[in-house]
Amino acid sequence: MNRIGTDKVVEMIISACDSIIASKDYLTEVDSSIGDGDHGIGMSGGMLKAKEELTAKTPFEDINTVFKTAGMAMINSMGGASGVIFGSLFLGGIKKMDRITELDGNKFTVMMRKALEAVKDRGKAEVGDKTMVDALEPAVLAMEALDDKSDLKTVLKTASDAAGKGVEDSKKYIAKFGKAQYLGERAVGFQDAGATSVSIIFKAMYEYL
Amino acid sequence: MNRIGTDKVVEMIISACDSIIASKDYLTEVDSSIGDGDHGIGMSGGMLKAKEELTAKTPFEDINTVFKTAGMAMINSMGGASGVIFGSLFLGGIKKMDRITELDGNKFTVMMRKALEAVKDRGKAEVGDKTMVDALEPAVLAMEALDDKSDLKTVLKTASDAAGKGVEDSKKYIAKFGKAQYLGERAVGFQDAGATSVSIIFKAMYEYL
Amino acid sequence: MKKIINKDSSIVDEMLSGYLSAYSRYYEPVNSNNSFTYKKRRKNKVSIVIGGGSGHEPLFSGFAGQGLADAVVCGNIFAAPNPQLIFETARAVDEGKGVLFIYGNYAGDNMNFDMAEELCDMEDIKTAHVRVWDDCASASKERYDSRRGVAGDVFVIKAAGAAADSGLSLEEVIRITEKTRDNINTIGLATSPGSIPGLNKPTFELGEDEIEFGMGLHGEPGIERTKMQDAGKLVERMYKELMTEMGLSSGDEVAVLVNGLGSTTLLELNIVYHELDKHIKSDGLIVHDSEIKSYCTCQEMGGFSITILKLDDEIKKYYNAPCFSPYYARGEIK
Amino acid sequence: MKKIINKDSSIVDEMLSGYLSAYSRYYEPVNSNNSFTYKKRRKNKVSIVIGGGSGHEPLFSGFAGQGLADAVVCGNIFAAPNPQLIFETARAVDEGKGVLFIYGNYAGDNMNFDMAEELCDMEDIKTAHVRVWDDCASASKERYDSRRGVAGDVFVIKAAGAAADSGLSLEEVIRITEKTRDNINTIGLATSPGSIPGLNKPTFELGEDEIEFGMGLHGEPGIERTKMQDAGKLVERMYKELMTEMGLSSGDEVAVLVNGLGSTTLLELNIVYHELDKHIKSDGLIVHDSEIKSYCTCQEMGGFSITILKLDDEIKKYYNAPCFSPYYARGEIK
Ligand SMILES: Nc1ncnc2c1ncn2[C@@H]1O[C@H](COP(=O)(O)OP(=O)(O)O)[C@@H](O)[C@H]1O
Ligand SMILES: Nc1ncnc2c1ncn2[C@@H]1O[C@H](COP(=O)(O)OP(=O)(O)O)[C@@H](O)[C@H]1O
Ligand SMILES: [Mg+2]
Ligand SMILES: [Mg+2]
Ligand SMILES: [Mg+2]
Ligand SMILES: [Mg+2]
Repeated sequence: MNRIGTDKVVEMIISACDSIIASKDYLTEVDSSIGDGDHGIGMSGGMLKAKEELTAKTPFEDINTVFKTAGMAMINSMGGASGVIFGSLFLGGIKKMDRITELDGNKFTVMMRKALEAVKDRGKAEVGDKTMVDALEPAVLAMEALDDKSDLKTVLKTASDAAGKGVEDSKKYIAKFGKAQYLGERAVGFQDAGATSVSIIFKAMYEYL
Repeated sequence: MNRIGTDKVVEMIISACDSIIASKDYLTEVDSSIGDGDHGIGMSGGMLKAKEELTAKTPFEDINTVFKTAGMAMINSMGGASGVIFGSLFLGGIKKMDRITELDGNKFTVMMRKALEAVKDRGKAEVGDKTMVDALEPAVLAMEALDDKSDLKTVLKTASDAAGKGVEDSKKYIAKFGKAQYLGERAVGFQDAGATSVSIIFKAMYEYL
Repeated sequence: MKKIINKDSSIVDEMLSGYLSAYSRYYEPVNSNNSFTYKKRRKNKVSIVIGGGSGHEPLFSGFAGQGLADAVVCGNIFAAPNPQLIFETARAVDEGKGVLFIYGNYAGDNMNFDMAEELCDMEDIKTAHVRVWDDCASASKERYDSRRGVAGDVFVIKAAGAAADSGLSLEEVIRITEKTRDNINTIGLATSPGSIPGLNKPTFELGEDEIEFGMGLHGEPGIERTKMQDAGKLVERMYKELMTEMGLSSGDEVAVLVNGLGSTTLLELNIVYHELDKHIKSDGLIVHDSEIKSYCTCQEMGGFSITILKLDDEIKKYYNAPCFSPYYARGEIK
Repeated sequence: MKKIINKDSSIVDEMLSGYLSAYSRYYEPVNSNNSFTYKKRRKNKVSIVIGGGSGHEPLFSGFAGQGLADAVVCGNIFAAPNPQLIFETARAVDEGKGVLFIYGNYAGDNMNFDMAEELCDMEDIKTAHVRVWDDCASASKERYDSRRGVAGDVFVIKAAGAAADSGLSLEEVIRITEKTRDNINTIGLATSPGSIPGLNKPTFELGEDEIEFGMGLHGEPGIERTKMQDAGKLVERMYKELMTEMGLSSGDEVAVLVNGLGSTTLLELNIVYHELDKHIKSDGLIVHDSEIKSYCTCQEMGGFSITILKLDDEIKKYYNAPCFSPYYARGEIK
């Protein structure tokens, strides 16, 4: 699918919410091995809230508001590190962006680049610090590397694959943030919970299309 | 042995102390099933103190002081129900008694009668209330029932046997005192901890002679 | 059961030694660590001495202080203190106005405190006692005087301390203390056993999915054993028991204490109060004061108790008086 | 693990609803139960707002009151509160003198409070923050600013509350609060895990006969895992760690807190102090004040922590100021 309108963007994000909600126990499991085991609770709670608000407020007059609604819902219901971080993932892209009612691959790529900057700005994490940036940054780079970014579906497929690989890579790293940082070498071999969420989100968006 | 002097009385009581100390875990076990499980700790602690004081203060100039020393040591080291009750067992007998330096069966029988009254006075328990009185009273009655109470050894054997039977009987009763009272019917089938101590004490005294 | 202790035989002495060094600005021992007095106690008044077996901290050791007890006597784990120690403690704080002993209604405590009063009598120290028997699950209403004393101790000590500080006679302090005692009821619930430190043995057995209503602090059996249920269901049942016992009606003023028995978390105790509050409000009871604390525990026992004190103007006056100890402090309530 | 709760999703809301109804005479909620203000707070002063994840009760919810925080913001279990809620709470207590946020140094808290400060900034509410990082087992001395905040929170909140109440400027309150924070170190020890309520899952695994030095409140791994030992041995090791860190010497004045992590009994904590006291005395440290409490917990986690605050005359002045909340009350210390 080349491009989608506001209503479809709402549906796409809601399908990402559903996918996270369905992964609650899995994410908790992942966070338990090197974190405090609440990532599944936090993410599913936030996504549930986002879905509620999107469903209640739809139809939206532009895509900016859709992302803003989702991001705010997450930040203000989740709390925790992931609330801010994943909120910024949705809010960062639309900052200072003109109203749009159609989303194509080019726009999405630009938005995710800005989202990545916002997340890094907020959390000060770089690739290799064993955070969701390990999945988000490769995804953004892969999208940007495409010669033709016009097709949203292709772009999302690229992001989803790169994020999935990023999750694998996150296993190699020592954590510098969150509760896993205190594990040092002992964190190696375990994937990062937030990175896992990022790849679940991209994958779900892609599969929606 | 017909009669014994002050030093032998000290040794006799110390042997009773040793026997209780050796039974610590057993008494705890018994108290656990229907009480709060501390009878073994309390009794062994008290008997240890009694033994210490008897050993330290020996020789004594009369038997009254020997019993007084043992009784006070128990009361003031044990606390709990058993501290007072078993203290009274040793103190009650010598109340208002003339100085004696020899103990025979007759005197011992009289002392234990007075001890029994003191215990009942303090604790208000009767036979059948599932307390140490279930062992002490039959022991006293049995001693009193003897035609010839002169021989201390015979008297102690009689007391020991009767107390042992009293412990068995205590299994039949519902408790009216101590922490077992709240069990009602559920206490039936279990012997009383304090009664068990009484029979251990008499048995040890008898075996010492 | 990992317990942070040293030699078994010195557990109580080391515990109290630690307590008395940490809070030496408030307390000084009487002969042994097992008994201590509140340094800044008011003079020339009726003296309040409390005590009982150890292992239920912060009761009794934490309740000597301003507007509370003048001295505490502690026994071994779950065992009443001995008469000699109780006597020496009473003598240490006696001001010639009489000494009032307050303790839980247990065979061991009754006998040892009775004997202590005889020792006091021999030295012409005027004494009296009030036995706390608030646990309405431990015996029928008719046999109220064989009921056990549990978390209700706190309210009784509070009232007695305030009454004594206000300079009343021994007779008056007794009257107010007994009146307060007779307006208190408590019902408990156990989810898991405590253990006797050093003995490493649970005080009772309870199935992984079971709880017991009315179980005593030392594992004395309660009124009903059931499967674990929602907090709402548990509290509803306990509230009903208390209402049947106390027969409170709309407009009655009460003080409420939700007490943790040891390892039950404040999070859970708060949820208990959340449920309790619904019933109290729908019955129109007026809550003058309420607390969520772990005052009367049994080591790491799991569960909680609910205590209700029915107030009248006189009790309220002494209840409201400010008081302070390391474990029980209250300012004026407006 | 039997937890006295209802629906998982409402655990935190019901807990705080219970807390706020029990202590309604002190607190009133700001929009949701997750944030509340102290009713009788002094006006016309710097406002102190504290907060963090829930599940560590009585921190943070129990530390708003006279001479303490003006408001508390509570997140979900072990998760920082959200920026909007923090912002609304700050706005509710702002007196135009600035709002100081005090919280533990965790990624989640840092980010949410930072974002909240941006929201405050947009409404011209002057703000600042002090992050507590007292746990010296959680990172090397060089990386002090990635250390975790644990029981030391209490002393920091105490000093900040007193400084604010005394009418100082925001800059001065910050200076005193940071100075206090920088004079505090804590070391903990875990004997058994807590659990996330509703999730029914231990926060970490520890062998039946094992303990871990320096383990974090959420099971963050510590500095050494060993077999269970006597209280004396455990305390000696922890005291050594603190001394190496703080380099205290004879004559230094300190305030000491022995803090229970949840299910560890007061009996055990008192024995810990008994051991600690020996070292403190033999090193000639002067104990200005000491406490044995469970302030900073992690559900039914077993274990304890030792916190030492090195005092100077200025810190002492604010430390000594009386304060009151349902869980933290102190009178003047003479
Ligand atoms: N500074 C940071 N930058 C980016 N992502 C972060 C940062 N800190 C934490 N995260 C992400 O948040 C995830 C943890 O989220 P969660 O468990 O919900 O919050 P908490 O760590 O407060 O328990 C980590 O797996 C990591 O991906
Ligand atoms: N009123 C009483 N009269 C006589 N013996 C009693 C009385 N109350 C308790 N006992 C005895 O004390 C024993 C319990 O002693 P112990 O366990 O050491 O004290 P506690 O009951 O305080 O734990 C009981 O088994 C019983 O024999
Ligand atoms: Mg987490
Ligand atoms: Mg017993
Ligand atoms: Mg006992
Ligand atoms: Mg968390």
